[in-house]
Amino acid sequence: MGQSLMKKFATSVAFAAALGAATAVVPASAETLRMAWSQDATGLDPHKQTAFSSLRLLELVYEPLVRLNADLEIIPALAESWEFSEDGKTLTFKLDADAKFQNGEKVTPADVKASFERVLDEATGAAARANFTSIESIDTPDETTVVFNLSQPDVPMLTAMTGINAAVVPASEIEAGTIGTKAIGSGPFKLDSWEPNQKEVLSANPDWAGGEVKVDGIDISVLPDETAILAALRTKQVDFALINDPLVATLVPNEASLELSRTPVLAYHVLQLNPSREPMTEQAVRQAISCAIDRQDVLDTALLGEGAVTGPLTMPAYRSDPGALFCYERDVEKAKQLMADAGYEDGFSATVIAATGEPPTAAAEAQVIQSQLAEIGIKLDIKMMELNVYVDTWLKGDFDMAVALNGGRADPYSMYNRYWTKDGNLQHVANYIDDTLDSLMQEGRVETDFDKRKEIFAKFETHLAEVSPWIWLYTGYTYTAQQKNVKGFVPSPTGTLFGLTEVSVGE
Amino acid sequence: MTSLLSVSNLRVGFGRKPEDNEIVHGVSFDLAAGETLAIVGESGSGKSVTALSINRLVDFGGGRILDGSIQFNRENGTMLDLAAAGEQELTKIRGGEIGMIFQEPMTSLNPVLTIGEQIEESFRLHRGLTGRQAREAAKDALDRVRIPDAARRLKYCPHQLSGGMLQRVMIATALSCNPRLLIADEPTTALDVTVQAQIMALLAELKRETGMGMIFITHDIGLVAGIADKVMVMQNGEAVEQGPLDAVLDAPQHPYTKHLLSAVPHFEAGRATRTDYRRADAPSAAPALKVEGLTVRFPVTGGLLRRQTGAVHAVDGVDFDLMPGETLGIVGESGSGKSTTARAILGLVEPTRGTFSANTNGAARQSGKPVQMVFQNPYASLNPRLRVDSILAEPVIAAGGGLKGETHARMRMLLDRVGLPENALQRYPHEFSGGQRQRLCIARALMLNPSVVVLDEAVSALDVSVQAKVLELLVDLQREFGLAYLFVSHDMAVVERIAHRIAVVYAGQIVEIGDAASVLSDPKHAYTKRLISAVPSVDRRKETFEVDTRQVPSLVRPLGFEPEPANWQSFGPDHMARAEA
Amino acid sequence: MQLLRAIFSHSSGRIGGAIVGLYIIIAILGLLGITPHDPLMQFRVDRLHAPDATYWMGTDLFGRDVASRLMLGISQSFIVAFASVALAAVAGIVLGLAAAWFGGWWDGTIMRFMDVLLAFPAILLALLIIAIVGPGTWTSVMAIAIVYTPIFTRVVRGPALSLKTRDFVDAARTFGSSRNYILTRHLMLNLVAPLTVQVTLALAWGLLTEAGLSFLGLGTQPPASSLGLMLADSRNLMEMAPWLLIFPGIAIMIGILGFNLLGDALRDILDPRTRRSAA
Amino acid sequence: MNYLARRLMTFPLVMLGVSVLVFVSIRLVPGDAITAMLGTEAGLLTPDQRAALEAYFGIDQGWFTQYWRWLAGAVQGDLGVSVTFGKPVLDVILERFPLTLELALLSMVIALAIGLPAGIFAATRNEKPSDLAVRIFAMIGQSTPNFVFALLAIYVLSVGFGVLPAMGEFTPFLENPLRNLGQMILPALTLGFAFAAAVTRISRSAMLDILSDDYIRTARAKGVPARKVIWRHALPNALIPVVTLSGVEFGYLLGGAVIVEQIFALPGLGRMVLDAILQRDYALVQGSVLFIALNFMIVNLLVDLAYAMLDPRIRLGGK
Repeated sequence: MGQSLMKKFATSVAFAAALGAATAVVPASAETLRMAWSQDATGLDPHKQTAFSSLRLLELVYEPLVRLNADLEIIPALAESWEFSEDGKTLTFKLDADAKFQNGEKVTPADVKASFERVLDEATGAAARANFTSIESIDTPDETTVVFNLSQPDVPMLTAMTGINAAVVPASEIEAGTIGTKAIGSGPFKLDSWEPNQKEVLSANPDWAGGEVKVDGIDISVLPDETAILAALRTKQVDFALINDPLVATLVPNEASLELSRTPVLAYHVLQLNPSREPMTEQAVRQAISCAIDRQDVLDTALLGEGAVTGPLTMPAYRSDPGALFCYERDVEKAKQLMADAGYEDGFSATVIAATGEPPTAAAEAQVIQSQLAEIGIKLDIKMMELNVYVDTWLKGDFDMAVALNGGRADPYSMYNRYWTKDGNLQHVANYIDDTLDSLMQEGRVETDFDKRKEIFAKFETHLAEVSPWIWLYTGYTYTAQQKNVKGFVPSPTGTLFGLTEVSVGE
Repeated sequence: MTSLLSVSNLRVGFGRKPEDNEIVHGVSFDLAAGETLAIVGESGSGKSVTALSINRLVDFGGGRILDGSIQFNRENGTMLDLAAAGEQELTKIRGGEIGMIFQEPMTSLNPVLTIGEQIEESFRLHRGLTGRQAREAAKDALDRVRIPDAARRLKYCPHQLSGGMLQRVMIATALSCNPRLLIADEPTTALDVTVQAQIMALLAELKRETGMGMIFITHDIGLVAGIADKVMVMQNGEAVEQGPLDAVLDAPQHPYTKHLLSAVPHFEAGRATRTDYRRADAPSAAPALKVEGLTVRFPVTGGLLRRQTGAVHAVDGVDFDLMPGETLGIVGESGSGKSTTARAILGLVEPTRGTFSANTNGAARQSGKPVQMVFQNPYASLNPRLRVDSILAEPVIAAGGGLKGETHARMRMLLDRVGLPENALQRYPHEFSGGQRQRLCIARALMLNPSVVVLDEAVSALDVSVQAKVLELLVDLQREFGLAYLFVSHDMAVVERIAHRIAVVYAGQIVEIGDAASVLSDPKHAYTKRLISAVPSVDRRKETFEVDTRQVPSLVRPLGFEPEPANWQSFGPDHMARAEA
Repeated sequence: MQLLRAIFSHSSGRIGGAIVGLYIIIAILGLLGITPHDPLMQFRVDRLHAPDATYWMGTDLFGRDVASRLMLGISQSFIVAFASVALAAVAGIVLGLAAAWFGGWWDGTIMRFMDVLLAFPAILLALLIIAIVGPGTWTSVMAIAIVYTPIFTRVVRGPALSLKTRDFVDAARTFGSSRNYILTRHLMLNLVAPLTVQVTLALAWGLLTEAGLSFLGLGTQPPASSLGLMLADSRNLMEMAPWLLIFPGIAIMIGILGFNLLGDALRDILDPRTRRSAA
Repeated sequence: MNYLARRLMTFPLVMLGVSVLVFVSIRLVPGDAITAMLGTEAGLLTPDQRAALEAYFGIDQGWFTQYWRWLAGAVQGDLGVSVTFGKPVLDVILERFPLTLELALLSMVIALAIGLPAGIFAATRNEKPSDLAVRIFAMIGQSTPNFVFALLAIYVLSVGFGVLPAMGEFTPFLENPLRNLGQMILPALTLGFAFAAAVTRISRSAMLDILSDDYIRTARAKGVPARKVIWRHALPNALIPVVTLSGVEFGYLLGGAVIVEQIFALPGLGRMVLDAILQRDYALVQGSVLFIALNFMIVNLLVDLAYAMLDPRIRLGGK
């Protein structure tokens, strides 16, 4: 007996030792940031990738001409300065003479030209091309100057140029056809290795013209299950992590050694109606839905209150008090009245689609909405779909309603022209043609004066909320969790991780 | 002579409450050294339990000795009560001082160990031999049981040897440590009759050599005549009679012993054949069944592409005919092709060639299925999930008839004729005993009023006393319905009771055919002679058999092989034998 | 009736039978809507409410009563498990019998096709089916059924092959019984016992598979509830509201335990081998 | 051996079936590599852009042409290039396979190390309290969904004890065995728990069956001591069903344990195929499903070989 007890003891010690060893063998390097996220990049071509999970990696490696700061102001990146011509039809950039690619070559106007031509070439298949169709030609008059000649004034294009989809890549790599297989940018980090859905190893780029990076590098692990990320943070296996699910994020502050930072983002949660389908063709029905939904309640339930109710415009500079918008205060009586007006006092049945896990709260949102709409007699059927199936269905406009988390832009025009202009690329998804919206969009596009633009888009927002083709709900947060010794991270509403350049790991 | 074993008032029970489930009710007997006691009884008589109690293997089957003592005279001269001995002591005695062999040699040897390993084990355990010594000893043990080429066979695994060989291996293992007592539990029941004779001969010889005591358990009272000194007859857990061999066989006291000796078929070398029909005397009529040149071959394939490389000549050119009211007994040992012949006639195997025609004379024989069959195992030939009425109705339904009143009437009539109550119709097969089930099978076979019934080992699976009753029933039915029987059996005693004519089958061919009395009393073919001489009989006391290790020849022939045409010699009006090469 | 009596005189059969019986009652109550609260009703003011007298097992993220959802979930899980196992059993019987009876080319083709299904990773097969058809109760039923069909086919084919050579089938052939008669009365009837055991054990696996699919978001769709979905939904709330994990977790374990115990008991009762040793 | 050779001959047929099934089904799923890469932004593509991307992903031709091209490559060992990894499919698979193999092996070792002795122990103490305890343990093991076990284990270890096997960056065994085992132990336990339960149950019932066989009685009649009866005479026979079960289970595990790999962030085959499906990496899905199927069949073949080793009736042929 005594002997077997000893044996048991010995094995349990060995087991604990094995576990302990696993955590202790690699000491926390003060210089390398150990990071985790649940969704990995899907590819390395900065012009082609549109998934947020890819962009936030590529932003560390590639640079656009200009970028947005945390206040969404346009600041220099590869370009030191820029200006529109009087007529708004030429845009001139001065490049940073120190900028170098990670292969040692200088960043030249020829690289910029080649990069934009690559985006514009239909054979590339860059979705971002739609933002740059006003470009007629690109001139490179000297070693540091690039001139874009536009077919029409296009103010939002400058904002579009802050995206990594407008990154400048080496012309030689384009030539060699290696964009997307090798990541050679001019950004703060070099991508040393990438194993999809497993890990990335980044090292600081000493030649980065933008300044000095405080860490030696970043090791990114892909931990698909966010509770596992939390566990890894707790056991100090990870210094810094990205968290998607508000349910997990809210647990972080419970841990004394961890800090959570959250920043409102531009992306908005929305219930998309399909106004081409009966009875959503009726404006009264759509408005009834808008009135029947208690946005704050959806937010409180599905996201545990982690977010803010919003109208269509989510960027701080354009955001207005949502309380002033149509039916943002829940009004079931009015909703019922509207239903009756449209001849649907007995309600109707419809199907709402949502993607599994994207966002993680989609199923919960659908269920709360379902329960709220039931009160005015609308019987919703929830159909959860695998993300790609959802995307495919969504792109075909093949739904009654859709729960969506749509990306936001710093510029309202770039954000919405695809849906609410008559020739918008995704007009067939929005399925709603409205002359007022279209003309307001066109006005906003060419207007260069900020105050006037704001006024135009305020009108646009009020109208959009009133005609209710979609029911805007709220914006959430982007969450990062970190050990207390990680300092200096500045989050941004775009969700970019560019702030990692300022991060240092203390003892 | 000192007693080797003295069992008194042995009571054994089974289960959680063994007192309530007593199987052996106070059995007592004595055995002297060198003596052989035969325990005779039918299934359920408690004979095996009694035997297993002696070396206490009964403990592992859930049994418990409730009362009584088993005094065993050990090698060192001390007496030990085995009924009260501890497991450790018993482990030494088992195999070392008491050896045991069992009924099924095929399943009684461990399939994954070689013969050598299994024999050596005894030497290792009880003699402390190791390695080379143990191997040598094992080889000697095999030599002792007359297994040719012993050194090579040691490396064989059980499935590579025949049943007879395996039983020799069992004997070699059991006798390896020269036990003072050997318990043989139906050691030959699963074997062919010629093999049985060899094993019996071997046991007798070994007993003489070693002077060990033996307890021989069997259901076949004929078998004990050749080997036992004393006989104990058991019925329902009690020893109803015991005494010296001759006394019990010649002057049985207990009615059950008398019944076993008189009512049960014993082989009488042609003296007990039926006399109600003689082909020579019968009016010549069309045969009920005529078989000509029946040949059944199974392809043997080899290689990756399963190309046919040869054929098993299971049945090779069999001819016979069968008259209405006549019984033809087909006898032979396992693998001789007798069952295949029967199955081919019923269309269960596709004959390679040959013709057979069945005569459907008689008004009521409407079905077009004039030949019906009764199978060996009454437990397997009735669908356990169907009620008796469904079972009996099946042939009628198959023949396209409905469940009309007349069908029910016939069911009731036949049940009555085979001696089953009418309420049997609403019951399931498991509610009947083996004999009753075989009666059901017979009734089913008669539902369509056939002209020929093929009985494939139809009574072999039954207890001896039940056999006799079923045979009687068959004879009665034959007379009543004018049936022709094709009676396939390995059991000469049974065939003697029912057959008018006998065909002896060997290696797929008929070697001798003719009038039953004539064939059995005066066999002409060498194989028939061998077969008949091997059949045990109460009349053959203390007879020694010749130890014979011949094996049945392989029936696998190369492609295209054809046997030579038979050359028949006639020995009387209705008796022919195949000329031997 | 006889079977029920046998189950209740078997020690683990009694427990297993009682559990399964209780669950079936709960499932029926859940289906009929006889629950403490409306399982779909969102008492949103009482979100993530710990268990108390009103909410015996607490409430979930939406303020729905966990006890009521558990009842609904049990019925849903049982429907999925029963329906998929039934489908797989029927398909397995048809294919297994066909393979065993016709042999040769049929056997080869059917069994090779089953090999294909078996060799295909099960969860991925289910995933693809669900992605093609779209998720939902009946899709998961179909997906689980397809995954199980080869298993049932094998379970049927083996015994059917041996039954085919049994004397009573030979006897039937000598009478000239029709193929259908032999297949239905001689083979099928005798397959009932091994199939009953297999079905019971497969039901346990069905519950587990449903849970696994729901964990990947492919099973039962909200707002309906199933044990697997409840477990899956609880994972990020495990720390905030442990009752969301504990109650469905215990429920699924006991449910599976019940089927396993019952299956073992049925095997003991129906398997002639053990019956022999018991006799 | 002939039998094994014949089994080998069915491999190509089954593989062909698997390849057709996976090829067709993955294409029947709505969405393609383009929507997987671009998400809703795919709606911004012009027709020419779309055509260019289709050509890039190799999905611009008819199914039949695609399949034929793929098959022609596959028979020569070229399974195509993964669009997510930008590497030949076979390379990607072979990088992930060692982990899956190790995980499967570890789980099996755990299962056999626990299950076999437990099952034998229970069988020899049939219906006694210790037998009951083992059976209850086995029942619980078989009744716990593995994700519940995994999540609880992570929670208890990380919150209760503050330790956790390193997750994320996976260390191959050959690089650092101790660290590797530290990472693998929890996932292997998770998978091994239910597996052990199954082994316990089957070895117990096999042992019980065999202990009532004739040759065990023979062994006892020879005076073989109880322990030896179990280990030498009964166990080799009882192993046959255990080998079947372990083989089947092992075969499944070689297909990747999707959920466990997902939770423990292990870069194994299962998660890889799942991701490949989600990202519509057709070549990778096809190649890996084929690879998994081949493994499954090889394992089954090995099980048959193991039978032959255990059972001379199969090894030496016979009746």
